[in-house]
Amino acid sequence: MRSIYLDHAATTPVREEVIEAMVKVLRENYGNPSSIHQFGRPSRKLIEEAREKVAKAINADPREIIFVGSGTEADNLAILGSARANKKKGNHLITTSVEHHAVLDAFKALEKEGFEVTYLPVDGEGRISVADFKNALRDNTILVSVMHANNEVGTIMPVEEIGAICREKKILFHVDAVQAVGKIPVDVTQINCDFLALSGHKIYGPKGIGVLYMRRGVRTQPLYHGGGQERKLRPGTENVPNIVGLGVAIELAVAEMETESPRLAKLRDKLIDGVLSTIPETRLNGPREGRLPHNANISIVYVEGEALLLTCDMKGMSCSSGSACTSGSLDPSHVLMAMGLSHTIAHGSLRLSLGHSTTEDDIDYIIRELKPIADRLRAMSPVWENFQKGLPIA
Amino acid sequence: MRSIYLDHAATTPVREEVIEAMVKVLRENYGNPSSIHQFGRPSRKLIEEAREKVAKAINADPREIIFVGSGTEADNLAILGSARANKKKGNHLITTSVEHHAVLDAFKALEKEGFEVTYLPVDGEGRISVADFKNALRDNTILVSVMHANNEVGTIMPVEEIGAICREKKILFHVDAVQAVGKIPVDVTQINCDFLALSGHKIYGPKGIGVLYMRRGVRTQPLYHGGGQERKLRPGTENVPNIVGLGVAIELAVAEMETESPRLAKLRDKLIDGVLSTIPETRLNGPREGRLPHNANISIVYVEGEALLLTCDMKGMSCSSGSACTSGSLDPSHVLMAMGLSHTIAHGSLRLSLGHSTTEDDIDYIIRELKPIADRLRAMSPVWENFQKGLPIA
Amino acid sequence: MYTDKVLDHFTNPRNVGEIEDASGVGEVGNMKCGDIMKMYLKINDESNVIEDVTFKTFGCGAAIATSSMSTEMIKGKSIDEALSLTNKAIADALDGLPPVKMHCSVLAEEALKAALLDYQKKSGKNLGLNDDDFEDWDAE
Amino acid sequence: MYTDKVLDHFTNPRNVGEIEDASGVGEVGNMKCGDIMKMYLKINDESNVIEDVTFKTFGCGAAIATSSMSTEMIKGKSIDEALSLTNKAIADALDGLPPVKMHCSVLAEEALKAALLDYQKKSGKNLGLNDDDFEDWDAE
Ligand SMILES: Cc1ncc(COP(=O)(O)O)c(C=O)c1O
Ligand SMILES: Cc1ncc(COP(=O)(O)O)c(C=O)c1O
Repeated sequence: MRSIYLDHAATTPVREEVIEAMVKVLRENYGNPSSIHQFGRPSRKLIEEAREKVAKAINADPREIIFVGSGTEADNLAILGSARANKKKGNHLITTSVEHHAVLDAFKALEKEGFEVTYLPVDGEGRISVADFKNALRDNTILVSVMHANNEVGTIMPVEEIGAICREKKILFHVDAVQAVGKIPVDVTQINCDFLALSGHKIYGPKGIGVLYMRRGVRTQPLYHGGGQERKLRPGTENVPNIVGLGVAIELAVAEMETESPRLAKLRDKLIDGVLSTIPETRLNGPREGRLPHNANISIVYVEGEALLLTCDMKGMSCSSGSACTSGSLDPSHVLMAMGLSHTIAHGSLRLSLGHSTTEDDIDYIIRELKPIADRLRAMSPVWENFQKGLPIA
Repeated sequence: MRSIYLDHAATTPVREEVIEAMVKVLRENYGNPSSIHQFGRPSRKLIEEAREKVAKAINADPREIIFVGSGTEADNLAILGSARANKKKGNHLITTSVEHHAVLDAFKALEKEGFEVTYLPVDGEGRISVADFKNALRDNTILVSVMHANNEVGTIMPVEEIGAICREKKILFHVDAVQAVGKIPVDVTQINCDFLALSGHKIYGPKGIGVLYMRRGVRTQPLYHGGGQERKLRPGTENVPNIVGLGVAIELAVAEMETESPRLAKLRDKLIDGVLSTIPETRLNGPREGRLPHNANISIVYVEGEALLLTCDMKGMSCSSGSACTSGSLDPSHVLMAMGLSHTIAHGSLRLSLGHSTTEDDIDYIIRELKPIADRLRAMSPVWENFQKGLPIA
Repeated sequence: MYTDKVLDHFTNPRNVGEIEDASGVGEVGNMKCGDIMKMYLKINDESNVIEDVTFKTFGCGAAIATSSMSTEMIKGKSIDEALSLTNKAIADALDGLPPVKMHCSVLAEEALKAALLDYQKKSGKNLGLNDDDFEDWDAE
Repeated sequence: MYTDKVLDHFTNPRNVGEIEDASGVGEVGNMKCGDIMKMYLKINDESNVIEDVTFKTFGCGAAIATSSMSTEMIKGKSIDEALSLTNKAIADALDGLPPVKMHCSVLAEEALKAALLDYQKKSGKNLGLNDDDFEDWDAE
């Protein structure tokens, strides 16, 4: 049977070039980068080479690159660290209502520490407005955090406009670019950000490695303490194989973006059009334009996302859903709710995220197979029954 | 030329069984453990299997095992997290003056947050006294942290005696067992600890993965926030390959300990005796008995550690030193200083830590080669000159 | 995460559908939490035997599987037996549910009770069921 | 971390040793910080040329390499040239030092100055050197 991986926004396979580089390091370069002997020195060199690759990929200086253990840790180091380090300057922070939990939960924690946080609303397509942002600014605003692109619906945010305003007003600006890197151009000087987070496992690199870009001259505070690694901002013996793997992955991702992203966008559009035209009562979540090239988020209304996801998986299509039942929480995805979707639509959402391995043939298969799945679950659904009878929905 | 790795206390090579297990996961199990589809489920299973292996190795329950990004992070999650989570119960903390920086610097940070910390002194062999510990206890003591064995001089601490007292007085007890695991038996129920930290790369496993054991019913607070991974205590997409690698490594380390540790202890004793009897004005740092089986820490007095280390390295013997010059700090190792060593002795310290690959032939080679190195550097040393002329030392 | 039994009942749900002239119909859950279960009972008024039972469910894998399993467990059984069916028994019959999904088995028990309450009202028999038992669900 | 030149001077240090009847001897550094440098100068009183220079150093790789390099740089040079030798020039001659090791080059410069100061005292010539210049070192 077919087995199509359609969850590249959750994580990606590790590409062979990355595995090979990592295995070489695992076998040959086990020395501690802090050791000055012949086993340690090559490890240090490997880290600095990877740092240069990462810097180049986002147009930064190598000295502005800090390796951390995940995208989550990068987000927190930027947000918790800089808010705490700069709290004497003010206690107001701004972010959006559709951030990843790595960002949202960091801000929730800061609220408990006495900071005030404005969560910017989004429109029906998941985008914040620059006007709302300007209105939210206060004299005591010290930090703004806006994701480059949304992980659920793929909406690209106006980070450059926000960045220009922050720079002008000398407010720290963090960008969660975990989903954007390798999909759309990410240039820290063009964005005018002070911090930017990215993660290895979203770009065909290893899990358990992330990067925080931190502009020179900007201050943050470590989340925990120990050795002097990564300029004391992220102590602990460095994960050399994963750092090297991330370096290889980001170099390749950025080099291939120019051809891969348009290819994915074409497949994505075909998928969206195919599903929307084949299955009644479906809708695209997020915008048509200005979305990540590999993200299709579609609601198949009147059926529940986890049931959809499981049935798709049995037919060899592995994707994800914004339904509450996937995560074990009570409410469906905070992103879909912030976009103003009804519970009915939010619960029926399916995120199909494409990647290197996705072919046009796969897309045809999905379009063909999704309809009978929807039909079957709808036949079981009392809500679909009500809808068809013209009765109110639950 | 020979190339002998003598820095196993800094980090170990990754053993082949671990690399193979990791590569299999890197190639085949890239799914996100949080995904419920066919790509995600095996990843979840792999994590839970590794958790069981770790639990078994230290006689814990799998639910008490939290995977984190390093030994440093495990130490901090235990110390910062539990002190902050329990600060209403008291603000006095106890640790030792010879902890690793991952522990010491966490306590330094807590001092800035208003906690009071007692740093227990050690004797000339690096051991705390239980009597000192008892005297340090106060009514408002909420947390005690003592390393199982010291990373520089290998001294084994009386953790079971401390643990029994803490348990009786209902004081939280954290043990940094990063150096002990796989070298001496580590049993959380026998130690009576509430937390225990270990790290993958010290036991022939991968870098960038650590474990915090946390006894059931005990509370801590995460260092940063995000997804619900590891019971919300360590958010971020799990590093599945490294978790699997750590599981394999710890299982093998504990299984082989019974034969490997006595083998290492014999080699270590031969090394210590050989060096001390061949080179005048040398001394063993740390105890003869009650030290880790693979650790030899010797001061070659009147020469400086980094110069020694570099010269040894050129002769194919890669080890480390407690001299300030190795780390770029001003003072020599805080451990050697806490033991009451003079600067002269501390600066001449060399840590030779043995491991799987070390042979008796290697030991013979080291004993043979170390003397000419010491002679050569001493011939250059104005301090040796003074010593020989009976003049005061600097 | 799901047992083979859960996946079997999810993939091949038993007793899906409606009963035109049902003796009792119960619907519980709501769209907010993402699970809605509707259960139809055909009860023999003489023997008090549940002769037929069907369901329609909007919900996750566990919601569909517990609906299916609960219908199978009460089909051909007496009203008394149906009344004594607990959510735990349903979960156990499925070889267990993930902790976060236990509420689905509660929902299945409640759907059955709601259908029986409807039957109590329609038939005039006193099954000892009370409107208040469902307040929790309505409130949500 | 170290350049090839540093490693070369560390492995094969030039001008190690003492000079019995030295014109000036300087010792700087202390045991606490882990570097002690002692420099011996043989100066031609007529020509003011440094005819010989040797050192002994207790210290790290950079300390030994900067000692060695600085002796090489002043051997055969005039006192004035020696006085104008800066720590930066020593570091540059070694193709650079790691930032944490720059203090070693400062130490080498100071050892030379201390030896020249000793010569100034012994010879009675005024080289413009001042005891106070070494206060920093004594204080440490
Ligand atoms: C005693 C001790 N604790 C903690 C650590 C920190 O472990 P890691 O390097 O995995 O952060 C080390 C090793 O560096 C250690 O030896
Ligand atoms: C937008 C966004 N931010 C942060 C993260 C967290 O990254 P990581 O899983 O590496 O911690 C993710 C992915 O999970 C993400 O999609």
